[in-house]
Amino acid sequence: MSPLVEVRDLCKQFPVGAGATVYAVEGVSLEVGRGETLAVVGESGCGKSTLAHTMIRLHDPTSGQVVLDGVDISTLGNRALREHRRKMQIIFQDPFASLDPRRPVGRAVAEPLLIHGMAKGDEVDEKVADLFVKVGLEADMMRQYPHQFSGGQRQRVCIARALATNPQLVIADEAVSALDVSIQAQVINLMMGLQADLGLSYLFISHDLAVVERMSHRVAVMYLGQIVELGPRRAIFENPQHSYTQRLLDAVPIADPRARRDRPLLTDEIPSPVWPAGTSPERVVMREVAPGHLVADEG
Amino acid sequence: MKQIAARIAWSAGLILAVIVMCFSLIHLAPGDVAIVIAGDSGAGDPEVIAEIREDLGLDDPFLVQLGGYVGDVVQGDLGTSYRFNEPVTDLIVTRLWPTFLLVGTAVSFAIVIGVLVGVFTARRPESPISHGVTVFSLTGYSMPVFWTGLLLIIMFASNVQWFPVSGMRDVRLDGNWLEEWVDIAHHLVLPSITLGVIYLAQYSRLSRASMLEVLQSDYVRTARAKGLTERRVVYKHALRNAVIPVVTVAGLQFGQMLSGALLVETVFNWPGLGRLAADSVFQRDAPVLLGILILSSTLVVIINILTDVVYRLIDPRIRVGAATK
Amino acid sequence: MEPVLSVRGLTVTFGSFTAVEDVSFDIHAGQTLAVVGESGSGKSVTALSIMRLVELGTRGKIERGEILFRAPDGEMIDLVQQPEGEMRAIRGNQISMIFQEPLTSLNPVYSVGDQVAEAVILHQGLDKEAANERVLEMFRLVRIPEAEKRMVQFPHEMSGGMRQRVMIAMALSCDPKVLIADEPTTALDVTIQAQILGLMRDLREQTGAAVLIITHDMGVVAEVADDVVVMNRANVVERGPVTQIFEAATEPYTRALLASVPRLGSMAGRDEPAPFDLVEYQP
Amino acid sequence: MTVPVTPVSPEQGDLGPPGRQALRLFIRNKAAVFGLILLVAIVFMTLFGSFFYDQDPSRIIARPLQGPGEGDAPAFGTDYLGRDVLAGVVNGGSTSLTVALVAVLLVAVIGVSIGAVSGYYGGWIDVALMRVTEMFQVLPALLFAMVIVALFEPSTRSVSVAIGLASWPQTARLTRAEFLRLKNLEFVKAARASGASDFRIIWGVIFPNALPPLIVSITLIMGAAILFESGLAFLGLGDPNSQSWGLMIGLSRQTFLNGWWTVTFPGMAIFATVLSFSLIGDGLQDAFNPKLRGR
Repeated sequence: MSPLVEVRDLCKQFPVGAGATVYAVEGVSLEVGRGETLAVVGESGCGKSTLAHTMIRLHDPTSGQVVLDGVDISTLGNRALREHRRKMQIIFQDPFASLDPRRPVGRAVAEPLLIHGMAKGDEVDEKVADLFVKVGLEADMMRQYPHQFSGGQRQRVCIARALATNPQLVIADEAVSALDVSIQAQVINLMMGLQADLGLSYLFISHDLAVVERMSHRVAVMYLGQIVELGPRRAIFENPQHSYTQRLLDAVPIADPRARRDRPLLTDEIPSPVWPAGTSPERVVMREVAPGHLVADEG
Repeated sequence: MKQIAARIAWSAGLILAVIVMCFSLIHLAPGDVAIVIAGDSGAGDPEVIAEIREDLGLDDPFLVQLGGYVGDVVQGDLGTSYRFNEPVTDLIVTRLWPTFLLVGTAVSFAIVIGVLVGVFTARRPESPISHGVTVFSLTGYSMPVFWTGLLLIIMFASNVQWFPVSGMRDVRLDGNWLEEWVDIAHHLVLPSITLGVIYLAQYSRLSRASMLEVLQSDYVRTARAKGLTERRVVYKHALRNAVIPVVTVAGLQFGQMLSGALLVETVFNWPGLGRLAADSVFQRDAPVLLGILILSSTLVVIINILTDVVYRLIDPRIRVGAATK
Repeated sequence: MEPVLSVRGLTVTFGSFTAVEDVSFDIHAGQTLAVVGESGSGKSVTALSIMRLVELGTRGKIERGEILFRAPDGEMIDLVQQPEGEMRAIRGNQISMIFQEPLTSLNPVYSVGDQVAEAVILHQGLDKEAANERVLEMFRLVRIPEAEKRMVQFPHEMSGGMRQRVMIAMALSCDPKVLIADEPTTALDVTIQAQILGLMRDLREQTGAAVLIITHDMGVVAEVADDVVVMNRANVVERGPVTQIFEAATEPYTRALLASVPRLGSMAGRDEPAPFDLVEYQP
Repeated sequence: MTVPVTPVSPEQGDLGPPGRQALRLFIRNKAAVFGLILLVAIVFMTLFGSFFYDQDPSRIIARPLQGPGEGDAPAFGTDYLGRDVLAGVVNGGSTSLTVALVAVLLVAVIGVSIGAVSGYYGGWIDVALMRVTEMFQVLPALLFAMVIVALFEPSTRSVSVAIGLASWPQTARLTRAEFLRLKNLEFVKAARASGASDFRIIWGVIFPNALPPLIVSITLIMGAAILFESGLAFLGLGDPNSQSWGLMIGLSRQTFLNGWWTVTFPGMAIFATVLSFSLIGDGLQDAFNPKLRGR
């Protein structure tokens, strides 16, 4: 069976002052299989969020393709694109900014149903109520306003909104990063349960390797706009090949006081993805070290 | 440097656009300038009218007139006043500095006192003085400036004669330069208070709000965590950040201030640009009006650029060339 | 051993809201105490109360309790009872603090060198030149590369990691007895976090200062703490040595919290993802 | 598994929709309620005042320049021609209020559409629209309005249009700033990702959230428009055929030193009207933004 999403050589550049360019996403290729979670990890400015936003056309790609269920959506016009949008939905990081403060939360969940003409009249409320129950909220909460909810509950509402159109792909853009750990764990469990029930695919964007390790099937490591390592979760966590992946894993504090490591006193910083006029990043070359485990060559 | 140059080039384009717009507005509006100039004496005589039209080139195609005007303006020639039959440039230049004096005094008074009041009340946000400032700021902003002026005249120039009723200098005075200046300053008090009070109201409120916000900032907490005295925290760490919005607003409001000056000059018979403008409107003296519109727009643009420069001096985050990689 | 700082029965209120209730703990020289809790647990208010900054800039009020600090002459003084003038001599000098957001915690309009020098001039009475020497020394201590060049830069010209190093340099510039770090690495990327945590541990060993670290991250706690205080809803839930908290927590809240912490390596050997095995906790 | 609803902060507890919450805060604000009452009183006086004080403001009724209480003078005295100042005050508001209302409608329509399109689409559309806005912004508003009024003959219509044309840039900039801020918020992105059209996002999602600051600003512009109108009338550029507070003061300019009441009372009427809008605007600001109260 073909993968649900295929991203081919996707590039996204933003101009910044004085002719310089941000190479936010540079030649990224990846696939997300059906019912699979692909995690994209990396540090701030590595382009992981831009990748997600470009994939669902919140930005138009500079070049490259995004093939969703056999259709290249990277160049579709607005009208044609709308039809395909229901197959992919997104959950954002900030539970406070992701709901319209002036409308009851039920409206947020109903909106995609109305846009796509998937329900009308009393049906809308029924479907919204079903979705609320599905994400562990009570149906009558739909009449309340976002400020009456805690961060974890809001994120549940956002998940309900994302599920409203029966999507096949849900992109979670740092969706649990802003939550307290106890809430984070509950939301992750919920997402995994929904995946099992509905056969969803997740593109899970995160900077938190410990969370990624728990919930992903495959992992892509991004650095300065490019993927430097991509493979099954176990291969990435148990046998990392790229020096950046190794550094990232070494840096994660482990919640076990007996596993303390001595840290070298480094002072290196994350380089900037801004390139002055006339310069551009060098493309990495990927090499397969094991079935499905790709690593960028290091010069 | 490059940014400033680009900014100046862009501003020149902006002023050109303003010239074209104002010129078109005045020349395409209903009413015949020639009839106005001919005045009561010659208005009935078609020959006189035709002569005037010929003289002023009013029969040329509109674009030719516009082109000619723009060309003249670039060379510093704003045409000739219909009314005074004098070069507009000369007329304006002689009226410029009284307006500068008035606006400059009013704005300095408003900024300095406004910021001091703002800082003082921000440190005691619940005190009666602080609430008083809120009330003052609302009333100050709501008073029509010409009315304030008249009331001040009634109170301080008529009931008690502390200040002169109008004008910029006493024509009877024949003294040395110092006495001249004292005389001008004496005349300046009421008009500049009238104009300044609106802005004092706004700036004290604005700097109070800005100060309150800055006092909640993380870097003020850091300054306190260092063990600095409150005085140093407020005047060294908070103040410089708090005046940034005040400077921005003051710069942006310069155009408004010219409008206010127009009314104040009318009330106090202050021999500035504003009164020239008001008189020219009634006399339909189009060249003078156009000249004043162009000049005041240019002044606004220049003040905006200067504000930018000051802003950059206060805040290194936008200093030119500061963002070295 | 006598503690450097001993908090006893601290209660802090904001109007009718009690942010910190009856909190007690001790901090010893050369040791790191972590106060851990989720948002709203009162951990940051506790830190600000020790500096007596909770009454300055926020509307908090220390209702009850003592904050005993061992002054350089060996006497224990209660910080709660100190007049503001005395507190100013202690703040940034004997007890100093670093914060979560190094960008907003530095004044944008002054150079970082001047901001560090300010504390040195104030507390050590150095002149401008000597203060700059001291700043340079501190910048090198916190391993800021090209220290001379960095001194004249403004905060926005530096990276997050460098800014936090500046904050640490500022905090340590007067050789404090206690360093309070309020979520010092939360705003930083994980590789930079590792550098800063390593630096802090190194500096603690060099200076012998006591460190109070406030964090929500159990991973950070496990990395740096000797002792742990777990807070929830304004109260201390559990306290003890770090290994005891992680391996033999007795309170249900602590155990529920630990169960929801993702631990790197916990999935080793498993092919499929797995949900968290959560522990029910009823407050 | 069900999660109980826990309010995020005790202050925000049970307050229902944000609109109702703002209303409640507004009603609790004494100054704002005073402003509202003042405004209602002024509007009432303007609409129905002549029923209660039936005097023709343009008729000469007594000796000129008699102060309040002097001889047979009415309550607010007489002006330089012997007309009743009180009658002028009672009847002078309708021009100011009409002009301000029309001007503000114009400002809202032009300013909001230009600002919304500019902020939402960005790019060259934004650049072009903002350049036009800037052009209007560098012209001193009063002077610009005076020229327009003088060119097209003073009338209620030309004065309203002139004030509207001179005042919209501020609203356009505010709307643009709000749209720029809001369009990158996640709930707007979520609407876009759900397939909502641009029209729906601009007017259905962003605009309602940009409304609070716009309402505040429009209220304050209403006050400014009244000041603007009275300034023009004072200079003699109002509608010559209608009674107006500004005109009364303007006409008394030569004689006010002999009769303080001829300028004081009409001025107070202008002041009270503008003040009522300032108080209401201020109260709305606090009600929409409880965190910033008192700033």
